[in-house]
Amino acid sequence: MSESTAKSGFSFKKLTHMKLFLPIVCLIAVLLSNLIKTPDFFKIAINNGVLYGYIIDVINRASELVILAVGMTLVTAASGGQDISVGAVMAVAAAVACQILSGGEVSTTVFANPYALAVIAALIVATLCGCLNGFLVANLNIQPMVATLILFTAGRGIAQLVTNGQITYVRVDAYQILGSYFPGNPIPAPIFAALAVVIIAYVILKKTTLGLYIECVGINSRAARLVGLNSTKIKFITYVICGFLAGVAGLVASSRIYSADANNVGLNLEMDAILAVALGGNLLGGGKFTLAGSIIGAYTIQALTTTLYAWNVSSDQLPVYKAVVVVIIVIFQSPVFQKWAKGLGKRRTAVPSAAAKGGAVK
Amino acid sequence: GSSTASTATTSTAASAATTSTASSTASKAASTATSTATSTASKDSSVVTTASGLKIGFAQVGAESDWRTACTASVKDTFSEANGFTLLFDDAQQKQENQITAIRNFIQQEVDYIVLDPVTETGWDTVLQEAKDADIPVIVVDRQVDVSDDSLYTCAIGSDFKLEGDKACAWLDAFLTAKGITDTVNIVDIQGTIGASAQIGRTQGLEDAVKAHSNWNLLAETTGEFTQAKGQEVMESFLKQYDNINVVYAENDNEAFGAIDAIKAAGKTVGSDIKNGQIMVMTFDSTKAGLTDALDGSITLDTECNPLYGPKLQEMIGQLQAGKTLDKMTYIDESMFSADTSVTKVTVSGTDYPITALTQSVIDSRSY
Amino acid sequence: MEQEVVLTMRGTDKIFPGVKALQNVDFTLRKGEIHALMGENGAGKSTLIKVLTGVYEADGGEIRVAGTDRPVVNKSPQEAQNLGISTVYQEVNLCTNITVAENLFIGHEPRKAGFIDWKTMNTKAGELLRSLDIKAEATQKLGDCSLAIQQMIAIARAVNMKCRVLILDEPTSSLDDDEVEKLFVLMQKLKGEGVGIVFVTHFLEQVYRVCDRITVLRNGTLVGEYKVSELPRLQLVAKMMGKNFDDLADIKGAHTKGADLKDAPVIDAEGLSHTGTIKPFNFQVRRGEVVGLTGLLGSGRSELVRSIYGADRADKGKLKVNGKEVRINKPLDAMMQGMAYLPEDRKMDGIIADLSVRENIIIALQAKRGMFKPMSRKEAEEAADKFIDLLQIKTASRETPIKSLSGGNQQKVIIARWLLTNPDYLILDEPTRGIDIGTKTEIQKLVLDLADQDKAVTFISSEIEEMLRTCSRMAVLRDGQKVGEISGSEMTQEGIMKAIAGAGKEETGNV
Amino acid sequence: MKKSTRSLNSTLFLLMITILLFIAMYVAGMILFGGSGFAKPQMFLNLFIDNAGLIVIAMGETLAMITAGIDISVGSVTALVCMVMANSMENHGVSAVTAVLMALGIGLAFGVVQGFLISYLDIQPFIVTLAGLYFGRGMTAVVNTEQIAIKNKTFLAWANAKIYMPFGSYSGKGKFHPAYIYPTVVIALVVVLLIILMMKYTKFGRAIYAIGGNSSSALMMGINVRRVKFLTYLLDGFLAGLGGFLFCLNSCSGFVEQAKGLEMDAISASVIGGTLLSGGVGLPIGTLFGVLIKGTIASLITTQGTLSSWWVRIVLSALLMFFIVLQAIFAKMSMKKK
Ligand SMILES: Nc1ncnc2c1ncn2[C@@H]1O[C@H](COP(=O)(O)OP(=O)(O)OP(=O)(O)O)[C@@H](O)[C@H]1O
Ligand SMILES: Nc1ncnc2c1ncn2[C@@H]1O[C@H](COP(=O)(O)OP(=O)(O)OP(=O)(O)O)[C@@H](O)[C@H]1O
Ligand SMILES: [Mg+2]
Ligand SMILES: [Mg+2]
Repeated sequence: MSESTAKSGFSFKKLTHMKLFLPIVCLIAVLLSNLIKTPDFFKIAINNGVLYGYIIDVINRASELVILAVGMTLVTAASGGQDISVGAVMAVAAAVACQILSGGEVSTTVFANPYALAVIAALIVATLCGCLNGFLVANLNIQPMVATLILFTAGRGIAQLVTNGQITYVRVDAYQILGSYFPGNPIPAPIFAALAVVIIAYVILKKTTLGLYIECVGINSRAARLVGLNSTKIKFITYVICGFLAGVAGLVASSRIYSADANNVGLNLEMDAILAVALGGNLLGGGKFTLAGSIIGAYTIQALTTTLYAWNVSSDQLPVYKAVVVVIIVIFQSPVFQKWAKGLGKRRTAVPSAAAKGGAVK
Repeated sequence: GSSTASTATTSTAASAATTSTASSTASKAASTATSTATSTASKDSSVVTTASGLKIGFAQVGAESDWRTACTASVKDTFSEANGFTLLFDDAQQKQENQITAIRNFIQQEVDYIVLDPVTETGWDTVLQEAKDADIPVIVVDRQVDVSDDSLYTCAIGSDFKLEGDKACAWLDAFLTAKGITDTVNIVDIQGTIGASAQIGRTQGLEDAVKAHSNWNLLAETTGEFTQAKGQEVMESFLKQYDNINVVYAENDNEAFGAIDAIKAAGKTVGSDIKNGQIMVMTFDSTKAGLTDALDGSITLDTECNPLYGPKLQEMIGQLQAGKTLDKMTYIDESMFSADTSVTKVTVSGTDYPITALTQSVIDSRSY
Repeated sequence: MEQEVVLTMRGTDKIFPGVKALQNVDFTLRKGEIHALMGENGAGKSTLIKVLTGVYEADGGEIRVAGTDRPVVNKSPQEAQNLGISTVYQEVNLCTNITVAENLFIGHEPRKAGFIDWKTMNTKAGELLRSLDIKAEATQKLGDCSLAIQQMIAIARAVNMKCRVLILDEPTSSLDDDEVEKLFVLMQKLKGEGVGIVFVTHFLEQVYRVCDRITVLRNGTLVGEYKVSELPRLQLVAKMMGKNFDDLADIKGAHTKGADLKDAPVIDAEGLSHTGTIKPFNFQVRRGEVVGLTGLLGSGRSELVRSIYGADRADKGKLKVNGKEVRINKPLDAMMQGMAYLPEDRKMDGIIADLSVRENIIIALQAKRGMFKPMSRKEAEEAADKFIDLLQIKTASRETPIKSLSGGNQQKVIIARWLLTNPDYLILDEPTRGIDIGTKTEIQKLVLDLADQDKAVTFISSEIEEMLRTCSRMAVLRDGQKVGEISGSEMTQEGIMKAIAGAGKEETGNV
Repeated sequence: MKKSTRSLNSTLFLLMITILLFIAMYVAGMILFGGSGFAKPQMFLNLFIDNAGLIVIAMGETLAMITAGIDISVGSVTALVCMVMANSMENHGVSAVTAVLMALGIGLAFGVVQGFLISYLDIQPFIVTLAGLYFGRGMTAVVNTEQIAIKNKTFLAWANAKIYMPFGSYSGKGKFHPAYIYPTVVIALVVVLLIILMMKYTKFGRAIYAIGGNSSSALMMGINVRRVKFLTYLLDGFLAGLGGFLFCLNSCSGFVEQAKGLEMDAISASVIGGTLLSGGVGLPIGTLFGVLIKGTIASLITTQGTLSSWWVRIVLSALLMFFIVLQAIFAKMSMKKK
């Protein structure tokens, strides 16, 4: 038996590798497709002392999405549902930060309050939004999508309430750093923000058992409770994290435009974040997750958008292409399709993998 | 008051001539309304609080921009309780179906007037018919409505977006002439949200002008969805594709901000000196933030789109109460702002439009 | 007399990643026979059945059914049903969100003018339930029934369909003797009607009571097909395990130490209760003691232990652990007091399906340690390997998701999970459900070993014999109430039966 | 056994609670805003008039959700349907009847493709329908980016055909206005009735519940899970097409931004009506009440009429939250009782 253990252990490893393999292939395929129309897509130049090029744009612009995707992955894994309020929470965080910095003025060229205060306050408010979502989902057992629908609609209203319905501008260089460049550093600052979030997330998942707990709760919360896990608390935590990260993303997005545009900061980003999670090979029904997959998914989505811009697709028709590419990617990733493609010789397709999955969940 | 363009105004301090008369005109209109509607208070007093207590339903698009917020504030301030009105305000959150619902609601509440700032131009036949059946006059503001039967609404007041575009292009023409530029001018258009009346009118204005000028070259048109972030993203993409852009025609201020950032990030400069490689940014709306950029020259021309409908509406309702018939369509006055003084007025279809020279005090006196 | 063959499988192969679950297996079923399919956990019994009924696609081999001359390929259970094969799978596979009646009739609901005739359906379901003496109502939601009842309903569903072949994969594992008896009567009746029955079980007595033939599998290969009369029990066991083994040997003799009555009880429950399910009870367990809980199906055995463990928070009464009164609000509190609880419903409460065997083993210990003290990878792997070895868990690797293990092996993983936490007090609710005889004996030994190591154990099993082998004392439950205890000389088959039936002495308070 | 009968009815119990809460809210509205016309019968009928399309769409959504899936493409499908109808009638002179057939065809096409991807390729419903959402919205822009007003005579005649009720109310000026509905309401209510019957009395309907509860069990009980799922999404797509048509009768126009976010309305209406996103639980009648509850909340805010734009959003969500939380608490209580 030990022999078979070793052998199959090896093949299983190969399988887990496969899990990230496909999302990576998809990302590369999307990027390479640019070479047809834009041969210098991968060209990186130094312009004005900073890196300049399409590929830099992709990585830079994907930053908020990456940050959101991290939170969304955890929420999805633990609760089998999604937090659709992240875009709105971004707007709230942006509004709070700008309002504090501008001291209530519509536009300011000097900080009315310390930068740190604004950042902390914004993150606290975003985290509180996460707490509300978490409370509704974990403690009251309200279904995630509907629980977060509340902040999804209210969030932008709250943001407008904070800014009095105005777009508040903070025209201070220091505020723009997070969305542009650290002085003297050629790499766009949002990339560092995303990187920091990813690294911290990895460290937390590595150094604590949060990841395992989340998976347990997401797969079988009844059993998780019986082995001593506090399902409620764990679900709650993931929503808090997600809210916090939405706050971070909101700060980055707001810094890019040095303003709080309550209506547009993070608009429709929740859908992209969910898509990123799925493109990364994660099940939206919860359970096992791979953070790396979601991150790759996020870059894939941004790569796709940038690509379509580079192809001069008009942005109102862009969704058509996006839809087609997404469908192709998910078909490509679908186990049924893979099986069918592999066993073209065999005529039979197997019974739904649902059978093999064994309905132990729920 | 009359409804000709010269007197109908706004509290926009910048429209130099008529500023101080605006509010008194409006209150006069209201008191006219009072005197005709209620037989008791017939003497012409300027005390507005004796107004008839009209109930007005205002179906607003949403609060999707500063501009809209200013518009809402103007209407709300005008039809305030202190001024003797009951205003029922509905925010449709940019959804037409919500607005239809709101109008049905207003009808059941038996309001005296419905003021509709429509989300879209189309789709009002059924519900306006219901309003008509209930004998409630409907005044359409800002955007227009496209209905099979014009009698479904009483009158409309709004911006002429095509004219805005025409004026901006006329300015560009005049500017180029003034600077003696005859070479090819490369223009990119960052459009508004596709399908929005403002986008359609402003794009049309530009496209017509491009056709009329053989040396104007429209490189690309893409929507920036009226937002700063999208404007920036679109401009980034333009800059990578074309290295000869002279003029950015941004269809609102927010897009212009994004475009300016993108231009700066690409290592170019913004300004009116297009001969020497500067990229000129033209835009619309004239919000405070926009004018601030216009003052320092980042934006060269900002064409106004006036949101302050309140006083004008009050005047119109007064006239309707007095039993007058109004023109079906009235356009609101709109100005143009530039810190560059090489052009002082432009002419479109025979009408002259002055360019307001921008100063800090102009900006300070604006309410939005 | 050679009976007519209704079904044959030839050269069946089935390969899962890392496991050859079936290799060249033949199987023949005749009309009107009860055919036992035997083998250790993970031998491939369930897989054979799933291949036959179209849940899995075979990697090789052919299936023939009487009446068709070409080999049949079942692509789905539906097609198998259409061929007259009706199946009760090992894990109860019913839908808990709909009513009992619907579960019984779904797919072939009685209809009037094309529309489902609910009245007829409920009446028919009621009749069916009554005829099988199942204590459930037709209009009740299935999820509200206990596992045993669900099992009976699954059987009822299968037999209610007109079929030529009936397959029962471990139907008796969660039933008590009465229910088993009812099932046998039913099986005999169907046999009389000419139905071929495939019967999987780990209970040898049951095989010898009702079966005509036995097919034995080992490690995914066919050992042989035998007439029951020609294969004595010991030989059967030897064929299954591939070695000689006496499952009847008395293991209790090995048990040396008993409980010291002077010790303070590890667990001392006083008037504990959970409204709606279990009435106030007193219950004590001492070090070195294995206390059994017995009673009829649904008598509240599971509920009693759940209220001790905090799975259902007790709303009245006191609980002392090692003499100290403790408040247990949630399972973690109980775990911190050194308790461990092996739940009865493996699928719903036990396994965490998508996680690996390793993760399933360490999860309880990890939860106990807390979030910030993760076990190192090495530590976890060692722990997993130790128990895979100790309990002979058959798995492709320790990283295999637990859901792809055979039922019995999943159970072993859950046992390993709790042993790893090194508890002082173990609650084992049906720990040997679905476990093969070899391992069952191992587990019984293990329980006694634990007692020898001064641990306290509460043992629940529907198998009285097993209880007798392991328990030193038993509490009797009836209708959610503890009605008495038996020990010493009363600890015989009859003694227990009597106690359950109501002759046991009434609860006197303390024991 | 009494215990179990009660727990079976927990879904019904929750439905009763939902209906009672709705009635309570409506009555509260009548008391608060009776003077503003809230008590008029027409105000109540407006709930149906305004939401006829949504009701039909939400029915489809409920079906998808009962299979443990979701359909977030319905808003885009509605936009596409409206645009295609408007464009073909106004710019290509297509007759109203043909346009309706095109609308239903579009719905069916979405149903077929999405159903196939979800059931036969096992792709997650959320992703498939998210792609559908993108595709529908993008295609709308491809068809035409302008706002098209429908002026087709037949179509407008349908849209404006009031059906008067035998009751009504007196206006402030003392004039009697009979209450009325539009044909859309009749169609929507017929659809609701048919779906209720289908879910309760057909094999297909019960199979939907079964696969939503546990698809692998359903498979082993001999249900053709894939086919049932496929047909469910097909029907869902069809209902989206039909709902889009009703929506179009209400708005008589086509434009790119139409019906944005309608999917969230459909989903939340289903959930308020007691449908679980995790599948297996849900009643069409509950969804109808979900729509009415959302409509009433919006109506209360419009009637109140003095909130600023942002407060509208906040209060709207707060009321929604209040409702959902109340429901959750009742649900918890009924669980506890068990
Ligand atoms: N879906 C699956 N994926 C991978 N391996 C599987 C799967 N199902 C079963 N196996 C493996 O196939 C082998 C046979 O399993 P099977 O369930 O048929 O055993 P069994 O004889 O029914 O055992 P038990 O008595 O425990 O039920 C086991 O080693 C198991 O791990
Ligand atoms: N999930 C459940 N929901 C509602 N009632 C249940 C549930 N599980 C069990 N019951 C009921 O609770 C009572 C006690 O069940 P319990 O599981 O404790 O019995 P038991 O003695 O352990 O018997 P067994 O485990 O053999 O079914 C029974 O009437 C049973 O029907
Ligand atoms: Mg088995
Ligand atoms: Mg039990």
